[in-house]
Amino acid sequence: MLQSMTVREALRDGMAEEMKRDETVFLMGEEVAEYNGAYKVSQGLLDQFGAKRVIDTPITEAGFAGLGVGAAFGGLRPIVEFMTFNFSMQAIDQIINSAAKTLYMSGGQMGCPIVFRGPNGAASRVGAQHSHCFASWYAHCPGLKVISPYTAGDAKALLKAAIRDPNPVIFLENELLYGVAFDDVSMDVDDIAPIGKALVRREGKDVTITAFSIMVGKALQAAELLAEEGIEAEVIDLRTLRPLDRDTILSSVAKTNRIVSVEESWPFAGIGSEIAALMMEEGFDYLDAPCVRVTGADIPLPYAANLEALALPQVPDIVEAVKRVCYRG
Amino acid sequence: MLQSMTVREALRDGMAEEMKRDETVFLMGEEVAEYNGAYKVSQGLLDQFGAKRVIDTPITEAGFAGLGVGAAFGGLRPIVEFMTFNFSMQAIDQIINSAAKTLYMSGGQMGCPIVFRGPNGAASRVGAQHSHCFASWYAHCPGLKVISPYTAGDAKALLKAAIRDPNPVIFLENELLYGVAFDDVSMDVDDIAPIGKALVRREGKDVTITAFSIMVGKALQAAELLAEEGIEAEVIDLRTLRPLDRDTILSSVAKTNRIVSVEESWPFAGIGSEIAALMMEEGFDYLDAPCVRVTGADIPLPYAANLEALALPQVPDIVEAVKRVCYRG
Amino acid sequence: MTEVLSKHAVTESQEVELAHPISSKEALKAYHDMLLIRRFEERAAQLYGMGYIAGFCHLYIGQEAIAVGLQTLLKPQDTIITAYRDHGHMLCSGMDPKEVMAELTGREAGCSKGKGGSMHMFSREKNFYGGHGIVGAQVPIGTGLAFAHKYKEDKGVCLTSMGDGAANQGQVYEAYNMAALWKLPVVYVIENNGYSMGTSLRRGVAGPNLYGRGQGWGIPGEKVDGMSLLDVIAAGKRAIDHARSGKGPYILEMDTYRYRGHSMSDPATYRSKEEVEEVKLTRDPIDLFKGYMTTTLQITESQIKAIDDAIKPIVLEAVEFAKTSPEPDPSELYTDVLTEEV
Amino acid sequence: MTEVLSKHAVTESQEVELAHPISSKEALKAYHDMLLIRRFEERAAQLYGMGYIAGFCHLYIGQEAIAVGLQTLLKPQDTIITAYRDHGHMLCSGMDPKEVMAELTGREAGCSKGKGGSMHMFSREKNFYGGHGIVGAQVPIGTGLAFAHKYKEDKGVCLTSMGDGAANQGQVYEAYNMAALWKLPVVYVIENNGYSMGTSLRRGVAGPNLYGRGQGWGIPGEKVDGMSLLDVIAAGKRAIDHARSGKGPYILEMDTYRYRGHSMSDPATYRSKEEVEEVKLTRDPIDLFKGYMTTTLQITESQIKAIDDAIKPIVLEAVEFAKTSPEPDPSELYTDVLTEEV
Ligand SMILES: Cc1ncc(C[n+]2csc(CCOP(=O)(O)OP(=O)(O)O)c2C)c(N)n1
Ligand SMILES: Cc1ncc(C[n+]2csc(CCOP(=O)(O)OP(=O)(O)O)c2C)c(N)n1
Ligand SMILES: [Mg+2]
Ligand SMILES: [Mg+2]
Repeated sequence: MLQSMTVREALRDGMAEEMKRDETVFLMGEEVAEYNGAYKVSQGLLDQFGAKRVIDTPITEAGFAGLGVGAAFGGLRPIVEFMTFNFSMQAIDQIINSAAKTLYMSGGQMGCPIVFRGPNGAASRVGAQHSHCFASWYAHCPGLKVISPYTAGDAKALLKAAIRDPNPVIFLENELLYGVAFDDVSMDVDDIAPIGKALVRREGKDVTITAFSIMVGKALQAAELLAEEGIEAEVIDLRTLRPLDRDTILSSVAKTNRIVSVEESWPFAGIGSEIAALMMEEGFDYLDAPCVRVTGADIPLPYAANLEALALPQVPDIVEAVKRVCYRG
Repeated sequence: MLQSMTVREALRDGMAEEMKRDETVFLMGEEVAEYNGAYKVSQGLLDQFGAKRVIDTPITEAGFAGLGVGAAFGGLRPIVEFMTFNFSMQAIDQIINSAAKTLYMSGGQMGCPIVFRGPNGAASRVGAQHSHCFASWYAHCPGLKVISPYTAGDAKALLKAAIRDPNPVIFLENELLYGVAFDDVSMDVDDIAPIGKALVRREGKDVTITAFSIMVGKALQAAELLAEEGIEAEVIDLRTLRPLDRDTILSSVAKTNRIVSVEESWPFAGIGSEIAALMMEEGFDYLDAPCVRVTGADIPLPYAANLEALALPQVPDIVEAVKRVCYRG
Repeated sequence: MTEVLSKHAVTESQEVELAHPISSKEALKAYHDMLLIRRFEERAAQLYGMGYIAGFCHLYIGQEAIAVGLQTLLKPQDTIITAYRDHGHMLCSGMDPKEVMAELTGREAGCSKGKGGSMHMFSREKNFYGGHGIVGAQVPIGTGLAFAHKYKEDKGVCLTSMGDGAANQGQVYEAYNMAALWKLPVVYVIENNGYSMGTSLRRGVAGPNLYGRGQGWGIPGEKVDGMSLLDVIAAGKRAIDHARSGKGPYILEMDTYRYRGHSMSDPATYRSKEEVEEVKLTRDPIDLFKGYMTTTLQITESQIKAIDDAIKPIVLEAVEFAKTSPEPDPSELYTDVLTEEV
Repeated sequence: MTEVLSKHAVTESQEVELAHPISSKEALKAYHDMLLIRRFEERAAQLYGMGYIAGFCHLYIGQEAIAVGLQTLLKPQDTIITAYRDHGHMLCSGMDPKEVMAELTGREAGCSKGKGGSMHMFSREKNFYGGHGIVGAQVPIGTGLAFAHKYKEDKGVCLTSMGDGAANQGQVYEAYNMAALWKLPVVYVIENNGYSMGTSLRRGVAGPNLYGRGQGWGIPGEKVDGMSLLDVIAAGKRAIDHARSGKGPYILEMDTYRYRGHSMSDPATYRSKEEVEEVKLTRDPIDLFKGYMTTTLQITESQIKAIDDAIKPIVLEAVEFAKTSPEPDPSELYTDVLTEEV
């Protein structure tokens, strides 16, 4: 029984269900309580769970991220919202050095079940400081799990999985998707999606396109256009970036023999670079053409409408890249 | 007239020469003045230049990195030492959001001539929090230049170039190299090395090995061993990671048709991933074998001597990877 | 209404200063600047509604006396830096309103070539150093500008503005520490408008006040009625003199209010209509100063009306310019990432 | 020698407390623990010299009264966290010295399985939460442990230690703010040993003191003679009672001294031999307490000698164990990166 709702509602429901299930789960962040979230993702949670469990913090990212880590060490399961992930840079030492590394340094004693979540990457016209995509930075680091869902159903089921996970999880949302509805949301409170599994969102035999978050939508649109030209693209929604589901990607490429990776962020040492390395290491013999990356421009994101559009990957860019990898056009 | 000295001395001399040349250059950081540097890199600079230009800071990385950025906006040329780059995570918002992005956001007005320098990556037995390699994180981000030298000569000539550069430069040193002497140090105060140019440190026809910082030494050692077995490896010292010298790498691979990348850090979305992507995009037709990455283990660095050695790339790992890419052994 | 924390803070008698706080000419200029900010931003709000401006847009309306009052005290070499709520500071630093509005609409003629937008305005020429989007990050940067003043021995002072919410950020106290240790010429201006987005002061700020939080670092501070241009000028003078004379940093906590939501998307339901109306009615900085001008300085209604009339076309021209001037050339996409000059 | 900043800080009379500060049995235990730390670390220094221990190794010698004194006040659910200078805290929390020494030598039997080393010791069982290498980072984490105490309503208190250098880190003040706003049961223990590596207090810390820096956030603080076990216990009791009773955070600035260099590689030439000798001679925490035991508590020299004698084999056994026990199995390389349990 799947239902339709927006990503925003799905995230809220996911948190609410887990907070109901487990008393130790709480939500903290800037404006998450009385304001119901800067982007209204926590709508109604304060009313439902009270001020003990839905907590407005001051603007002190390092402080409250560190406080969350301590609370997790102390036996709670914090969900820490960054108003946007841009501000996680202020807290990133606590995320990497405290949350991700301490389990190992303690020989397995200091589990840190915490979720850091919030919108990641470009929104719309908010400029360079507010449009940073952290996918590759976080996915670089062992000790973390990194998730970046596309649909509402995944947003809910993966957020629930993240909250239940005993490890620190980075949960990268997308502001532009918050208001988008998908009809794939499970209402079964026990449904969680597996962390570390990609999903083939569209089957195709000619080329594989990998994407995550909002770029999955653009990849699917590109696939429709390509179909009109006789190219059947298989679109993989990566969903989890660490651990990356290498098997799903490889078996797709074993079939299609071509691959394009799409992401909105900068090219250098990005997710697409890692996919290229994966193809080198495990997919080389499948490839009929070198893989191609579609990425954001290698610049801080500009404010001007026309420049912003040029800087971010658009559907035609994906179409063109696919044709290139298929030696067409 | 090249001279022999340690990397430590070369870095010190590089700073001293530039401070002499340009009154606006100053050095700040924890213990850089009276203590002469935690690793003695700034030995003697306080005596030579006085307390106005060699400044001990409190332990406040975000604060003094931000202060440095402001000083750079204000017309000075700060050299900001992180005692180790691990602590740059506390300051990384100032590095990325303030130093790297502001020029673009201001339409070119706010140039930020600043050097962030210090030891990066693993030292010896200092554990996970003190052994983080930031090469791929910083190289991911436009608005920065990222340098990571190997020899003393490069350390000096590239640091001088970095200080003269009008942009924010990340200068990644290596603690284990500080005490190593090289006989390639120019004493000509006007000699600077070009940022963005890799260097072929050993010529070879059978395989290309790329590396940077301390791994160049390991790659050269591996090359010697390989030569004994009849494999002539060309070793490229990347020197600059952003902008990466794609041309030097590509022309080497055009000759050798095989490539192994070596780095000490984690594999996922690392420098080796980017090199794989480069090979896909521009070197595919040269390749007789898929490229191979040698990287650190995908774990926080352990303290125990045996585990630490297993976690970091060793010469035999490089030898083995080269043989694999050469389909030998 | 000035509450002084530290004895060292006040050197001259406040009364003497207040006897002739401002000349008529200066008053007219200040009134002009405050009104320009208000009218400019009212129009900007309209342009936002019409879709010409996008993303974030934080209005300064209600807080005009602070930027304008402090600006009157600056010497040519002095520098200013603030957060994203920067249009007011930008305008009174003397920037052409056309360029400011064109930045809001993302046009090539904007002061940041359209690349920065509302939050990221700069003018090196006017010594205005932005325009920063990360709450609190401008505070160490401003401290660094002060460091540069001292290093260059140019006798300059840096005014570093922050909000009440920003005053919780740790890097503020890292900056305080260095500024106090090294006696840097910086004035920290806390524009306390009572809210950090939807969080009222009492919910986010522990302790009795913000001007006193520097005491642990030996930094004097005072609370100032930020709605009173004269109080801003008087306290600003004390603070700037202190900093300029080599005594180190100084904190001014400006008691102020923002009339609009945090940004254009904020309906501001966390506070009552009455609260807002009360401030507008009793504490509006422009009205208050207008009263002072007419009663104390004997400036006539018609002189004032002349300013009102003069501002209208300036703002309309800025609007027209910002609507019609071209977007950046696509070739601008890859420029300004790195520079060859400084 | 207790300087109290805030009136709210002291509820009970100090005299009453000091009348019976410690029983003879408790005194012997405390003396044992202080001496154990000292002898243990003296041996650790030797092992370092011999190459058995590598990397960083920060000795606690000189500061023993703080960890030991505070430990006497803890309830079973209370938690402790500190920075990298953690052997002392670890030992007096009741950890087996063998496991602590084996961690120093990087052996499988070490308390962190040899994966952490000197800076990264933990014992969940003893409620010791580390052992953190990033200066200041443990302060928000400790505040989070306090948050968990309050959330779980277990009446626990978290003792969060930091150095004088750490007290400049911005995140300390972010933590203060939340702890004060939410009245979290946390005691911030500033172990002020006068130096942050080679930087003496006066060169790194602006303002008159560190215990008073919480005042801007409404947090009471006191300065304590950290070389006096009795003063540590008395002030610790006030602070912990305050926090446990729901009144929120409390700051103790412990005036102390480290005898050795910052870490094993530091020759500590930034201070004079005389300075060090003076402290050793006049303020040594173990000597001072021994004096108190013999004069006031009438504990005999032979009772004390029995402890001295008992400690020697414990330490020697730990050394032997740490030298000979095996390194981690190579298969441990990839374990503990992620966990399946919590
Ligand atoms: C580090 C960081 N965290 C969060 C935000 C999101 N944010 C932008 S403005 C703001 C409120 C700031 O309030 P205040 O400092 O009082 O300034 P005001 O808006 O009232 O001028 C927040 C939370 C941000 N931009 N940067
Ligand atoms: C964020 C950070 N910056 C710098 C360092 C390097 N460092 C380690 S200890 C130390 C001095 C700390 O002094 P203090 O807080 O007084 O503690 P003490 O060593 O005296 O116990 C420094 C600078 C670090 N570990 N973390
Ligand atoms: Mg505010
Ligand atoms: Mg200290």
